[in-house]
Amino acid sequence: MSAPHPIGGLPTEALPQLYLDGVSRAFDGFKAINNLSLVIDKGELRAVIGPNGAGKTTMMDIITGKTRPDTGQVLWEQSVDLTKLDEADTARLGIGRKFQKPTVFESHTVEDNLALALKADRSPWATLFHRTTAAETARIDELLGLIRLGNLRDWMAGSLSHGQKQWLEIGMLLAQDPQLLLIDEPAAGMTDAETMWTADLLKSIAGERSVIVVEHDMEFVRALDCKVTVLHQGSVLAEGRLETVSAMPEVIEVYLGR
Amino acid sequence: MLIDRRLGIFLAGLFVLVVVVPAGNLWLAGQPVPTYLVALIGKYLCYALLAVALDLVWGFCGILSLGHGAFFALGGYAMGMYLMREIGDRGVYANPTLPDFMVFIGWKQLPWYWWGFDHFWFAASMVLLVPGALAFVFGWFTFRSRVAGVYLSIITQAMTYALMLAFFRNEMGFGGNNGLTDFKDVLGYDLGGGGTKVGLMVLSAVALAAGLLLARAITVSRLGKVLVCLRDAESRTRFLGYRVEHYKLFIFTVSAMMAGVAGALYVPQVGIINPSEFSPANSIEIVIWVALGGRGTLVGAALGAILVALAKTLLTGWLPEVWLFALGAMFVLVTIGLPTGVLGALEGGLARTRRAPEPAEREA
Amino acid sequence: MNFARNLFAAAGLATLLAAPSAQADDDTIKVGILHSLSGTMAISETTLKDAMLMLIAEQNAKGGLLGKKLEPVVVDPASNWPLFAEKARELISQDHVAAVFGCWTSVSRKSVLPVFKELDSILFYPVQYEGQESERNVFYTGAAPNQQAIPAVDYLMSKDGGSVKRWVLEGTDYVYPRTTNKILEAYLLSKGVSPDDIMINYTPFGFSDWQTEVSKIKAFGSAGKKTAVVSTVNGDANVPFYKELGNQGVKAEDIPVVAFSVGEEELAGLDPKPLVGHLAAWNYFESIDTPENKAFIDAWHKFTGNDKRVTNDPMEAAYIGFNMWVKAVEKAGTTDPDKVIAALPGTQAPNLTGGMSEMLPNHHITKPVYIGEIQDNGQFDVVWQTKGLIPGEPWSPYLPESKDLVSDWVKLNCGNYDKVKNTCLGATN
Amino acid sequence: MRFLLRAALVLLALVGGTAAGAADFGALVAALPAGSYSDRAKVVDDLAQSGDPRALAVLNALAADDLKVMPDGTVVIVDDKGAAKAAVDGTDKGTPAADQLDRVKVNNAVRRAVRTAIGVLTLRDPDPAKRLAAAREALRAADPDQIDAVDSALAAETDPAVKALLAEARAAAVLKSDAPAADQLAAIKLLAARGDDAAIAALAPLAGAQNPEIAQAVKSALASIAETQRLWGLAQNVWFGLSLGSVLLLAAVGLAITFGVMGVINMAHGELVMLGAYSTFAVQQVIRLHAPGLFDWSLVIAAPVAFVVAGAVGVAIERGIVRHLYGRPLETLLATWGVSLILQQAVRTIFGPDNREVGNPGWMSGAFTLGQLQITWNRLWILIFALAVFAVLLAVLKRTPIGLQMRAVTQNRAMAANMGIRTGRVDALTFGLGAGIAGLAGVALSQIDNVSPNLGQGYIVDSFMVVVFGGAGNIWGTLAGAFSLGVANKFLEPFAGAVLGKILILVGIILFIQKRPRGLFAVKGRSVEA
Repeated sequence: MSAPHPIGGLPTEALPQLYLDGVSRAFDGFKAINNLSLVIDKGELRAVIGPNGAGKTTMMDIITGKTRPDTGQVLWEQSVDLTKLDEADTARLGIGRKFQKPTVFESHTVEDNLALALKADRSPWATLFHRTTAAETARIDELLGLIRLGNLRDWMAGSLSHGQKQWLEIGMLLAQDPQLLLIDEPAAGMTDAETMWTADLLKSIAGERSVIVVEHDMEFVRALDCKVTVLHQGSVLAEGRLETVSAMPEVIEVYLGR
Repeated sequence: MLIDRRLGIFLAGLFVLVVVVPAGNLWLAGQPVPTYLVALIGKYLCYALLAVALDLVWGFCGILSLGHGAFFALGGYAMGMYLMREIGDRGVYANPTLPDFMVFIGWKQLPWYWWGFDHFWFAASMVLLVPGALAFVFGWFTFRSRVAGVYLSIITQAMTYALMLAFFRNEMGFGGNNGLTDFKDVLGYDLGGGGTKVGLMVLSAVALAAGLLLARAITVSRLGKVLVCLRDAESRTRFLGYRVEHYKLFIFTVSAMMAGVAGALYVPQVGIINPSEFSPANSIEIVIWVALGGRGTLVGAALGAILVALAKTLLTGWLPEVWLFALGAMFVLVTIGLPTGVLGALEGGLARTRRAPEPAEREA
Repeated sequence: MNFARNLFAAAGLATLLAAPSAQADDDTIKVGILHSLSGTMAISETTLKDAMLMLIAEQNAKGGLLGKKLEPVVVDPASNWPLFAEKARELISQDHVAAVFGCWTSVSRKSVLPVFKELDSILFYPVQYEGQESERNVFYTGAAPNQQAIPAVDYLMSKDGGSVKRWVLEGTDYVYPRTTNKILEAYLLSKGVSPDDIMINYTPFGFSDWQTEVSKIKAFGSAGKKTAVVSTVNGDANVPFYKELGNQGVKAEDIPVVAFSVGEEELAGLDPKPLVGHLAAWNYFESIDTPENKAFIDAWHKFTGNDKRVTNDPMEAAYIGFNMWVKAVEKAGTTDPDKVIAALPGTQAPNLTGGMSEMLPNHHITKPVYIGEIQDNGQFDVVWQTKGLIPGEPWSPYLPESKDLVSDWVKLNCGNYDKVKNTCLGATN
Repeated sequence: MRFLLRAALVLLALVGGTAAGAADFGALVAALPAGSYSDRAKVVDDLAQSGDPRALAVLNALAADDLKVMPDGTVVIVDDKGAAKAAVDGTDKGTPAADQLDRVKVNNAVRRAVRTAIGVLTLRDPDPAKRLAAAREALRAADPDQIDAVDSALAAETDPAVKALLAEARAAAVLKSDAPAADQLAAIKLLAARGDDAAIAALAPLAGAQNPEIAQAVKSALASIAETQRLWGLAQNVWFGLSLGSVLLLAAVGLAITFGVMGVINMAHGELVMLGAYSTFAVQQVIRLHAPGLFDWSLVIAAPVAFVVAGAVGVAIERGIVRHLYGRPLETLLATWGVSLILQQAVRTIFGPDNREVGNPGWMSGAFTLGQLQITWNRLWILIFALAVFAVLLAVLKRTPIGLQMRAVTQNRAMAANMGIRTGRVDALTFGLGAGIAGLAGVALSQIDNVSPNLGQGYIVDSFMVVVFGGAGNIWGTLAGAFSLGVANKFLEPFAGAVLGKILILVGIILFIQKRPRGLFAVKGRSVEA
């Protein structure tokens, strides 16, 4: 319906991992996403900020096929039309998502949580007759180390602390071995130390994977030290380094201003 | 592991039953176990298998089916049709092909959907296929369109209610309100004979054991874990790339087949199958067995079924005038007093850490 | 633990249920009462349970039977058909009752039949039914179709009945109405009624919204021919049916409704004023003025401590059946089922309408047939009755499949004997 | 002796009767008790033909079952005080004991004859209402012998409505007579214009008339009537549907609160409805015993009683049981099922297992016609009642502070609690409200259905269907659901039959939920999507 917005600083040589153009979605007349366009490069780390109701969650819903956009196109690696797929498809395609409220499988052990997330055949038959392999165990150990839950592998996930659940969920994301990670407010409810550590973790992930982080916590965003997209009323208000955008009057007006 | 403590104990109990009852009924002097008791136990065991089937979908997958009685009844009808054909020309009208009720409503030849039921193997396969097929078709649409929670429960109820009305209709050719009855024998064995009764009861016990083991095997497999995942956090499971609807469909169909088997074993032991088995109240009672025994524990479900059936048998005989008070009070007290069901209460503290946090919030 | 539970359950069952047989004292004769006291059928069956208790009490007052007291054993099959079979088995093999009085719906009777055959006991069935059945172990003291339906139709076709030309057969969709209507249809056609003057309608159990059905009846009744409705609507659905008839102004003078399952008890739930003149066909009405009936009604009021409690036809059937059983036991000098079954045919017992009913070799009895019109006091006013008593016929001559069948447990020892083939069909017993 | 006397009188009467009304009145009256019902009907006709002024009183007495025979064979009219007066000359016969008197029994045939006779005798009645009734009677009777009487009445008639009806009555009679073809054709025309069941009844027999012209006219007349009736039939179905819908709405709207809004799977809902019905019964009993005059008000009195009774039980259930189960809605199914068993058995023990009579007050009995639409008063009032209840409920939820609190608690319990709302109290009240409304439903249902311990069971499944079909948590959805299911059902019933119709509805619901997994009026937006 509308022409693609000019996007500042897109390195022309890199292939976009994800490409949203003129995407809109309304709920009962309220436009949650309004003519949104966004491009994420392979391996890019991108922070998305914006006030409540700016459409961050809906954007993620659209990318992961949970919500169908009314208009606009969403392309994966310039070929796959994500608007045709549902959550399971996009997940199998290599898009991992972490919810705002950490959701892990509370009645399974930490280990099972990771095991269930591991990249593998997801069909009922496969899972029915599945036997755990040494490779899988090794990968699980590795992840447990990475998210610092090695000593809790047999705990019920339900009994973990909030922060630990955050990490476990990130761990499950990594276990999926996705190309793109969508991460919704990872720092929520973490100590400063944990926050910083999480930021490092994400930066280390970026590079071979693309990462989109939605966050309120400016400290955290600054720590990420990456390109920032400011969403407002369902469309891109500004894009660039945090310093640059946070200097823009309109951004201050809608967001930092308060 | 496949056989945990509670399952082991229960199976042992079943085994004792399988040894003690036939001995006591057929061989021991003075018949300490009366034939009446044999038929009764057999009936209870069928209920138990049905309860296990429901627990599989409700306890582990969060699908509260208020229509499981339908699968039970369909399995029962499939077996009943075989038993009807077994009667042959021994019916009151001595019609070699047509069951009495068809002669009675003036039908001239056997409707196509009765063909083949004179062969046991055919009937036996129908016992699995008919409920399975219904569950598959119903589930295919329902789970794909993401019907969940009470909406799912109520349309399963609508399903069994519609089937009940349909089977009431005499034009359906299933004996209408009277259903199928007056069976003579199964595979040549006289249904009146004590030996046959014992045999059927033992068969029911074996079926229950097999059902429990199968259910247990499913729930401890990774598939079982995925089921718990989608019970507790469905969308998370989707985002991990699991096709939730396929899993639900699988377990729903398996459960329906299990219910069908229970029904098939039930019919020859009670001697009648009729549309009231489809009534929504019956299906609700199944849910109550499971909840009362302990949801999500398989063994608990079986136990619940047996306890309620036992209570009914005793109360209707002891206090025919007021037994409903007792039964009602029992349901109320168990719900409030034993949130983890009878089994949970029995296993005490053990249950609390093992059992899942109540997923009901998410469903409602 | 569960294991313990299990054994307890089994052991518990064994002891609890075997208990009565263990201490079966020999100075009483046990009589089983198998009527639903809860569930959908409790409405009708509870009364019969009370009636049986009264009859047994009276018999004991008279000194019991064979010098022993009668001991009623009441169970509640809870309107659940498989439970009927289970309870029947319990009564016979655990409580060792000498005979069972019970059942109302056809399906409950069908459900217990195999049990009575297998354990060779006696069932007295006190309700009008569709016939097409005659079992060695069952004695049918209610009306067979030829003792209720056919006479009712005859009356309506007569001049006094308004010489009806056009018929609506309205019934609940189950076997009794289906069969009765089949018989009536065949009968009407044989009487030269044209097929398009017959309308047959079925509704589900407990049907409560009769608007469409009743307006259909009115439309059908406005073809310039005298029209009547023959209702085999089942107990529960009758109240809304009659309420709708009353409100839509279907007057008995224009379109009379003759019912086979509406008696004093059902009317007790209704305001009879709009229904005056609608009919019922029974073998007994509370309003029939005979000394026996008066005594029975008084006893009933005294027993229930409620002089509003009405009496009805199935109660009379139970009364006849019980007295026949008593006489047969006295004749046989034992309660041994085989001897009693042999002794019953030919036994006579007074019915409440001044006649003497007899148990026939086909295990049905002779009864008078009365047509009553509803009065504004909720009672029936007899407007027609058969001359003498009609013998019950289980096999209808108007149905092709049963026209050749007869039942005779005395000479032929067969419930379904084919007159043409001269053989006893099937393998009954 | 007495018998002989009677027989003689009968003969006399019958002879006289054939001599159209010339017979001696006394003989006719004396002949009434004798012979078969059809003889009696014949005598009644003759009484009418005799045109004797005293006949009307006798016939009315006969219809009211007040005509009795003294031991000496004299026919007397007994008034409600038991005073007997000779039917012929009104001489006082004192007050004989009831068992001294024989009834002059009537059956339908006699009643019909009496009705017709009274009609003939009241054609010239001063009261236009009576004349209208008489004219309607004449139309129904369509008796050629009445043509003269009707003609004279027509000549004298001033009231247009009565005149029109009389003309049609005459036409109907003419069709039965051997009047010349021209008259008959005119009559056919007149009746075709009337175009209702009565017209069909009069016309149908002539469809096979040997005169082709008449047969043709009748056929086309019948065809045109059929057409008009088909259209009216549609309207009638809509009405039936709305009426059924109103019943469903009443049964379900309480559940829309306890189940839809609070999320309690309240299996005892049906029993709460039943309690309402029994409250109505109890109220009527008291009125019958102590204040019969108030009977027409019984329902108005019963409504609040039923609301309080059911509501109180509801509060008790909530405080005693449901309160312990919030967060475990599925457990409520188990507990409330237990409660429903207990309530059923309790009612069975207290009131007995059989049906209880709940009478229709005068203003809820009978029906009126709107064009050819027949509308029964009780159904109309129930429809109005249902809508009223719904409106009030809506007002309570939307306009009152307690309603606000209810919505607050059901939407976010914790937040509401923080804001100082006593959630426990609100829960109890909400559940009580739902239960009370169920009680009101019971009052209405007692007018059209059994009042028995099973009353509730008949409605529970349908109620859940309605609430879910409409969309749980949205009482507008319940309204829409109830009426759409009702109308759909009534349009299916005529051709599919009651049983199949119901099955189709259920299948329809299942398929519909596939399309809209959250019912007709689903709560949309991100709240649900997330």
